[in-house]
Amino acid sequence: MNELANNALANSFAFNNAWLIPALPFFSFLLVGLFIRPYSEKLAGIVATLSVSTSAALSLWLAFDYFSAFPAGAEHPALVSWSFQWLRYNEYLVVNVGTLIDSLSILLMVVVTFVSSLVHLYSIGYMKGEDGYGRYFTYLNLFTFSMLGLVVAPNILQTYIFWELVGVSSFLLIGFYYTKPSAVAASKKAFIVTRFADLFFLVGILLIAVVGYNLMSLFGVPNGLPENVSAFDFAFITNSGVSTMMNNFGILTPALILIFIGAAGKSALFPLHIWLPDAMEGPTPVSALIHAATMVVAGVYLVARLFVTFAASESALLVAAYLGAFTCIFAAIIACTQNDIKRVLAYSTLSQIGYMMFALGVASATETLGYTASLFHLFTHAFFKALLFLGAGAVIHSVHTNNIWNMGGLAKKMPITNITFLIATLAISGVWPFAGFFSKDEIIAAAFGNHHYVIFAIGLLVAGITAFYMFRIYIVTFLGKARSEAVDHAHEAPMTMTIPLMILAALTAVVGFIHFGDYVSVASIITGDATGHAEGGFPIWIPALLSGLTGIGIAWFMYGGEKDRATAVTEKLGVIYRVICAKFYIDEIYQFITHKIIIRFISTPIAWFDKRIVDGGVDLTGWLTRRSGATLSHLQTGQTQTYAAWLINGVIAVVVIIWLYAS
Amino acid sequence: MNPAELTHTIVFYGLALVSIVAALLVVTVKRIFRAAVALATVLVCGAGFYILLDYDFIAGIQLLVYVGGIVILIVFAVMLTSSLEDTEIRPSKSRKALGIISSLGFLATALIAFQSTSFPLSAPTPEQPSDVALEIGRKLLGYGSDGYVLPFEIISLLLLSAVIGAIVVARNPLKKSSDLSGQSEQSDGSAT
Amino acid sequence: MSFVPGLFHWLCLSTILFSIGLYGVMTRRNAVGVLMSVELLLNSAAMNFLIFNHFAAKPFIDGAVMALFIIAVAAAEAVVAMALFVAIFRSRKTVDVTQIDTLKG
Amino acid sequence: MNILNMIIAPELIVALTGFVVLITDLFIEDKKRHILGPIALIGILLASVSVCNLLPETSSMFGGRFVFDPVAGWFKLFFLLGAAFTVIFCWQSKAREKLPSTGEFYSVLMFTVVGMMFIISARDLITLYISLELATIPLFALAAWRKGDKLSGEAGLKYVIFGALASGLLLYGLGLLYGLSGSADLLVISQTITDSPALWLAGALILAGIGFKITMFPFHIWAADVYQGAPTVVTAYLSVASKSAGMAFMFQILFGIFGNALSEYGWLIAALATATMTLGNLVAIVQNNIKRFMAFSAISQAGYIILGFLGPFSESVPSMLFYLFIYVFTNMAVFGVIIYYSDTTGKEEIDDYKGLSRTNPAIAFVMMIGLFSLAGIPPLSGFVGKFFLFSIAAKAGYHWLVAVAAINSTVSLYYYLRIIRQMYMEPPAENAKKLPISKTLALTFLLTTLAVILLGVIPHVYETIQTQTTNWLPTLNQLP
Amino acid sequence: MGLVSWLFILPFVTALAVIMTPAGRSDLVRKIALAGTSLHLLLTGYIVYKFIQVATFSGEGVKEALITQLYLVEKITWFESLGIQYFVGLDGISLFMVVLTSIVIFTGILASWSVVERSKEFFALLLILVSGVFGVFVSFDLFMFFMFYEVAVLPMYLLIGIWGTGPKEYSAMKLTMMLMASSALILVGFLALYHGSGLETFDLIEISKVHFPIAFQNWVFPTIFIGFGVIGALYPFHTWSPDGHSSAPTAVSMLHAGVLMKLGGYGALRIGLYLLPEGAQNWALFFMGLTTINIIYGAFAAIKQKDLKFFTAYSSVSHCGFVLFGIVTLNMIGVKGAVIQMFSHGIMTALFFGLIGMVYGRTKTRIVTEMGGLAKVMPWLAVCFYVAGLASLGLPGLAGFIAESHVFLGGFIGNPWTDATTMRVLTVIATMSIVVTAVYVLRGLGQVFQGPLKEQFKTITDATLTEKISTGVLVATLAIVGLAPWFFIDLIEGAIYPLINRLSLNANTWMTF
Repeated sequence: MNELANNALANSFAFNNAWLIPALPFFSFLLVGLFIRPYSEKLAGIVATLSVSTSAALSLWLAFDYFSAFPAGAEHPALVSWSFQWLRYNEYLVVNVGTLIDSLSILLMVVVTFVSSLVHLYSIGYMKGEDGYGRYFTYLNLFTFSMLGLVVAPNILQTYIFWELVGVSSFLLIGFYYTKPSAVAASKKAFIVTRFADLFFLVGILLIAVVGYNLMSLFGVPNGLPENVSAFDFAFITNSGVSTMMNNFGILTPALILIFIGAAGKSALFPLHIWLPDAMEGPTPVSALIHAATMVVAGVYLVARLFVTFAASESALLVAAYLGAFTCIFAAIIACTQNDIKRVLAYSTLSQIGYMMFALGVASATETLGYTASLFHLFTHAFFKALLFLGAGAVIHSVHTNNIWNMGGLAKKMPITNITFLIATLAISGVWPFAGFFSKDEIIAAAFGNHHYVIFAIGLLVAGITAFYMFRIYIVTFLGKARSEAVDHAHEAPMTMTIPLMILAALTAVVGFIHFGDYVSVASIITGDATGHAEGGFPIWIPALLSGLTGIGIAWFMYGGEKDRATAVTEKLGVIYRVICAKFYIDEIYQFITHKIIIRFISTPIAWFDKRIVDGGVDLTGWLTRRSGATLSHLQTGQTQTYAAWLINGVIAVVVIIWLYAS
Repeated sequence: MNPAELTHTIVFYGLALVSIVAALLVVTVKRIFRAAVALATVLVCGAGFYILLDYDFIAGIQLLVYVGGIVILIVFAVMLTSSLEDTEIRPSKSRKALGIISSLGFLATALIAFQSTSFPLSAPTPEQPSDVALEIGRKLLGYGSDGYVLPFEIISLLLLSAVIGAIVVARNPLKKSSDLSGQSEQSDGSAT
Repeated sequence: MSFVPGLFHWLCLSTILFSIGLYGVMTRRNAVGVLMSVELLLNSAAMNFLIFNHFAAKPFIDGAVMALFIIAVAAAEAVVAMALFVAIFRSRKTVDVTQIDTLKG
Repeated sequence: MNILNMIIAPELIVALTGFVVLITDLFIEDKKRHILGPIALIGILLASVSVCNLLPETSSMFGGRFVFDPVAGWFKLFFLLGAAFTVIFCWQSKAREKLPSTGEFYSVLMFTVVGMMFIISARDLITLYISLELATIPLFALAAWRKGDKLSGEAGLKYVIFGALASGLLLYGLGLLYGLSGSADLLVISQTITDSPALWLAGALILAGIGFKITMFPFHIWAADVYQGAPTVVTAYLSVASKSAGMAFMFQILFGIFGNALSEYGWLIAALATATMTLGNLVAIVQNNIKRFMAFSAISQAGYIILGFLGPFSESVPSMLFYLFIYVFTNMAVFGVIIYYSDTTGKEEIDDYKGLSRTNPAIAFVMMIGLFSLAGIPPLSGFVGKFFLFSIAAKAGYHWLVAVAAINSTVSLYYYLRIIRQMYMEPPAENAKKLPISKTLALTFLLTTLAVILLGVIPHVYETIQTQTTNWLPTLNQLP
Repeated sequence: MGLVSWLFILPFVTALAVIMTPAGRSDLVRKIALAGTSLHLLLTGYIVYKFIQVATFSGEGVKEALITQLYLVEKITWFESLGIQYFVGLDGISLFMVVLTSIVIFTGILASWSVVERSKEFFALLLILVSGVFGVFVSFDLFMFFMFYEVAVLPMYLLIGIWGTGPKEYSAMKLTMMLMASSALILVGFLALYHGSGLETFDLIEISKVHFPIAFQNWVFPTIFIGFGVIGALYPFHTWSPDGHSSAPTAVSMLHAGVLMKLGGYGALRIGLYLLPEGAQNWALFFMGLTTINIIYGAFAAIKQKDLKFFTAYSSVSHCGFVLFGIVTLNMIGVKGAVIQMFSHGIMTALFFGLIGMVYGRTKTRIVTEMGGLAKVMPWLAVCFYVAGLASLGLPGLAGFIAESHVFLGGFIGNPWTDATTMRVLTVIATMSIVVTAVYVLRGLGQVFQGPLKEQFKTITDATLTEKISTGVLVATLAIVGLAPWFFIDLIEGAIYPLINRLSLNANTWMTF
């Protein structure tokens, strides 16, 4: 790392107090939450938005400084700009809370702050008139703070801490309309499912930390690491010497799988995805921010952060790949049958995250293209998915219903929303000029490059299905004739809502052309250089684009014309359609497991057992003493002569006992 | 066995027989007055035993105090508490059994114990101190390390308090108030 | 065993008298009867002292003095007991020990 | 020779007070009868003063027949204290608890105190037995003092029969001891007796005598009925002074005669202590009459005191004396309230104490402090006393016994709390009103409560007893 | 009297002052009690300040120490023939506990502002109970320790019996009986220690210099651990806690769950672990199994509870399981976690019970299903309730996480005397409790505060000033401990080094920290 770059960065304002980026939302959270909220709601909104936008500007500045110090293509070091010792378990297990700056964290910081400030702006309009307006912005700021804290964490325990805080703020935001029982249930479900996954994450951390601690206490600090490194620090965990040693201890793969389950829980991969669709109960900007751009990608970020260790263990990445691919295809199929606009977008998010996860999964120590592709897709997806959600929000805001079948013909009524929604739909379907095309194409290329042909095929298929269900909802909501009278007095969203839409639309158009590989990539162990772009070979983008276009065609064919051919097709599918529509009854299975088994067969018997047996035992002793007291009291017969007998036999008894004892 | 020992043994067994029979009568006879008489005979035989043991002074005291005083007192009590004729009802079967078992049990344990312990017999000095009565008198009032003047004083206090107690308890109240419970007793304070 | 009454024979005598006294205390229903059995006990205890004095502590006469005191104590006891029986007879019209058992439980 | 410093002075003073009270009773009319109480009190006070200035040294009279040593001194103080409280309660009770012929009552009481004082100072069988009888026979009469009342008569009857039988057995035992050792002097006996079946029989018989006096397990049967039947003032006296006399007698026998054999028979004492404690506590749970309840509580307390005989004597004698000292105060505090309450309201059942804390909180507080000290709750002195006793049992290695004793004191807490529940948690009966209390009684309650609280916290009391009585046992054996 | 003695004399004096107030003025009683406790808060603060000045808790002398280093010590002979002294002092752990108790009693008095019926006796008994607790935390003489322990336990009977609700006599009696029976076990243990050590003293520091034989330790350690475990809600002996807490008035259950249950943990640590290391090693695995059941059992039982107080009682059974679990991990991190958990759980439960009392004061019901949507009418209480709930499920940023992370880490690191794999399996089972806790916390709070507001609760008012201060103080403490743990952690660490050093003193392997 050359000196010039280092000192150029050393005196850059942004780098030195990078801690301001997460700190600003935190201070505004405290300020708004405690003081401003009770007094004026409007001011709360403004202050919240201002703080997040300043930290967005700061992170842009930091990105500029960083990449000017380490130009594209060069090696991007991970620098801890500021940290202090928060908690000291013992001398090898120390938690230094601080900010770690490298290309990955800058990418996430930019995305999070940018989308969050847009959502804040959008919410000022969307939430006007709702009660708890101030409370909403406080939660939003808390969320942004915890997300940023998670992203800049230099050690895995700080990640876990902010991981939990993100979970709590999502719980608060989902349950914002707490008078609605369904919102309360959804927030509870979200928190408990993520908490369940965090359990595995915590056990994973403990396992790695303790083994690391044992290694360090036996062999000392591995060379090349600073003296006061702790077993929690990413530098220690991702250190190649350490991971090989852990591997031949045989605990690396189980630990990483545990951590991956934690990531899967937060990013709603297959078995733990049930909470995301229900999370739509929260206000739409929340879904846009949390369930599109930021929180759900935390899992991807974590796997990316530990990519080197994951690559060191053979099977961990494979698990990620196959689970990602399955979620991708599974969610896409369900998305085609949903009628609630936000549910469709939720399932589409699930499938896109499946994309990112299996992109990481297909990458390996040698072939690191997948890593770049996944992060590129994360970057682009954040923008167009946020746009889709905000667009849907605008639609719902004016039509006051989520069901796409009583919308229709909104294009004329809401021109800006229509255009921006169209751009986003094209982007996600992978049509050429928009961002989705480039990132999705790169993922498919990476899958093909690493000879994962099955996953490659799934990728292609899902690209088509995505295009199909996206255009299905576009056509049904915006084109065709109005299906309910609510549509008549629909009106264009106010300025504060349309500006973010337009900005996002512009971004989705432009961002595809960035040579992402030069900025965000990880050096492959063998070649040493980062393979940013899929070189030469068969141009993968052609089949990808073709499947996208066929998807659009089918959608147009089924929903475009007057005759609704769609219902015909669904009858033919019959029972299959009903199963997909009911989301494969996964929710009912969970419901059965949690309520029936846990409540009925575990906690009730325990509560009963506690009341009857353990409590009974105590009462039994009480009863026993009283009973023996009563029987003994009957010895006092009142007859003087029996008393005399007692006395004499007492003497005889004592003599006999002494005699027995003496002999 | 020289003649003195012979008479000694015969008298011993004779008296023993009489006193045991009389004792059994005391505890079993139905009419209480007859029991009192039987008690008197037991005590008289007791005095006889003391003479055998060469303690004729004690025998005299026994006859005088025990038979003369206490038995007469008991006879008074018998007359005061019940008419001469009324007979006592038999103790219940189980109570009698319990009594027999316990007393025989005690007897057996005591005898086995005496059987198996060798008592430190004092050397059989032929002559008895000149006069037991004189010796006892000296002991009773002696101040020295072997005197018993202290118990002598204490017994006097004991007898005094016993008599006072007996008077207070046995005094019949002046007023023939029907309600004998303690409540009414208070009104007139202690009858002098 | 020789017929001449040694220490063991005397002890047998006094213990027999003692046990008869015990039997009397346990079975006599009339309070005065019980008192008589108690007199029996005390008398056999006094005899016991004299026996031991005669056989085990010949030159000294502590036993005899004790016997004297026992007679005195017996007298005192008899006095108190009789007073009590008279008082009870007056209030309950009976001295049958088995019927006087209101205090129990 | 100044009368006050003769070592027999205390006994003489008490006997003298007895006579003085008896004679003044003859010459004053009915109305002025209430001055007899103060006279008795002054007598007791004088006697305790003379005991106090005699206390630290050890000396003997009558050629070693009568010995005054610190242990005897402390025991005499306990007897005098017990008697003083009894006199005060008898003197202050006006209505239901008023005893007939108080003059005779006080004098007989004085004589029994003299008897008790002689027990601890006797050094030969005859004095020991006669003083024990002096301490017991008049109690038969005291128990039946209220001759009109059926229950008091029945109590007296049972007490007479049981007492006579016990003294018969004791006498038989002493006879055997005399036979085995050939002499009547305790010192000679303790040096000559060897382990033999007859000795075991003698031991058992004497144990019967002791057990009767301190209500130990197989011989405790009489206690409940007599405590309930006798007038409450006498019950108080029985439970405190008579039990201390029993302890004095047990000291003389176990330390005096069986001193060296005691450690071998520790298991017997442990067994008897466990039985007494457990039986006393268990049966007390189901009692309803307050006097009968206190009888069983007294039985269980006897169980705790016997623990002292297990341990090393240099430490156990002071602890037992300290516990007795606390026991006198605590029991008298509780009995005082019982007597006062039954005197003013005539009720003796536990449920009658309903809501006492609302009607007169001070009395309820005194009762609560007394009961908590009996149960052994810190920081009261009952806890400190029990702690030292248990520590002796632990030192002697009987850890299981300490566990049993501790569990027993928890069970005892249960039934003491039953009364406190009645007083503090139940609403008072409708017609309950504030009860009048005389100044002297209030002063006595104050004194007892202060003693119960301070005795545990202030170390000097235990320290003085400890310094004076640690090396008591060796001195016991070499006096001429 | 030195500074530290004032810790337990001040509440006692306030109690006397409360009793002395004239009958008519019941509001004066509350004010005096509040004045006394706030004065106490200042005193504790001053003592902490003095302690930090004089104590060294991170120098190198500390790491190898074998004997607890006490500060601000006062020693007066009491019964010198038996070796009993008035021995009072402070080390890291007891200082921490003193701070906890001082805060809890201050908030407790505030939370019971509405007690009017016989308030004089109520506040007097409460203060006597607290002076007993302070006495336990500062005394280092076994006799004094035991004396204060029983003084702390007994007022509970009257407090629950007179001012309680529901089956108050039954639960008061059960609670007192079980705690006194446990003190019987402790008494046996103490006397065994006193006589086993051979030297004639009850002084904890002197006795700790003696190395007891292994067989002796093997039976004394379980006696003492179970004796203290009963009040620390060890598994089979915890049944008094649900009944006791549900029928106790607010301040009493705040004090009891918050502070009295910590006596168990503190005693097991100070007496059990410190004096009997080998005993602890042999019994560690057994008690670890028991405490793991404790944690899971309490959590699962809490799910089913309908009554808020039962719900919190079972949750505190589960959290107290963490304390005992931490102690039997026998390594520095685990034991440190146990101490922090004692503090954090103390504050948490005090907050919980305080809030339940306030909610009950308004809705007159504690049954969860009867309430709903209360957040709309009492936002302050709802926020505090959620903070307490989140702290109890171990949300980072609040005290619960610091303690639980220590305990889990301690469980994972293990110690040379117990087999590591079983220990790790048990720790994983214990970690599962964070999910179950989340389930029952959110279920309970969701039913009470979220959902549609019922008709009859429309007119409820939010927290009054006193309630705001008391809940505010507790929430602030939770946040401070959660956010800035570094300033008090090494204070505790310094106090735990001697305990851990003694563990490996005679064992073959030297314990790496």
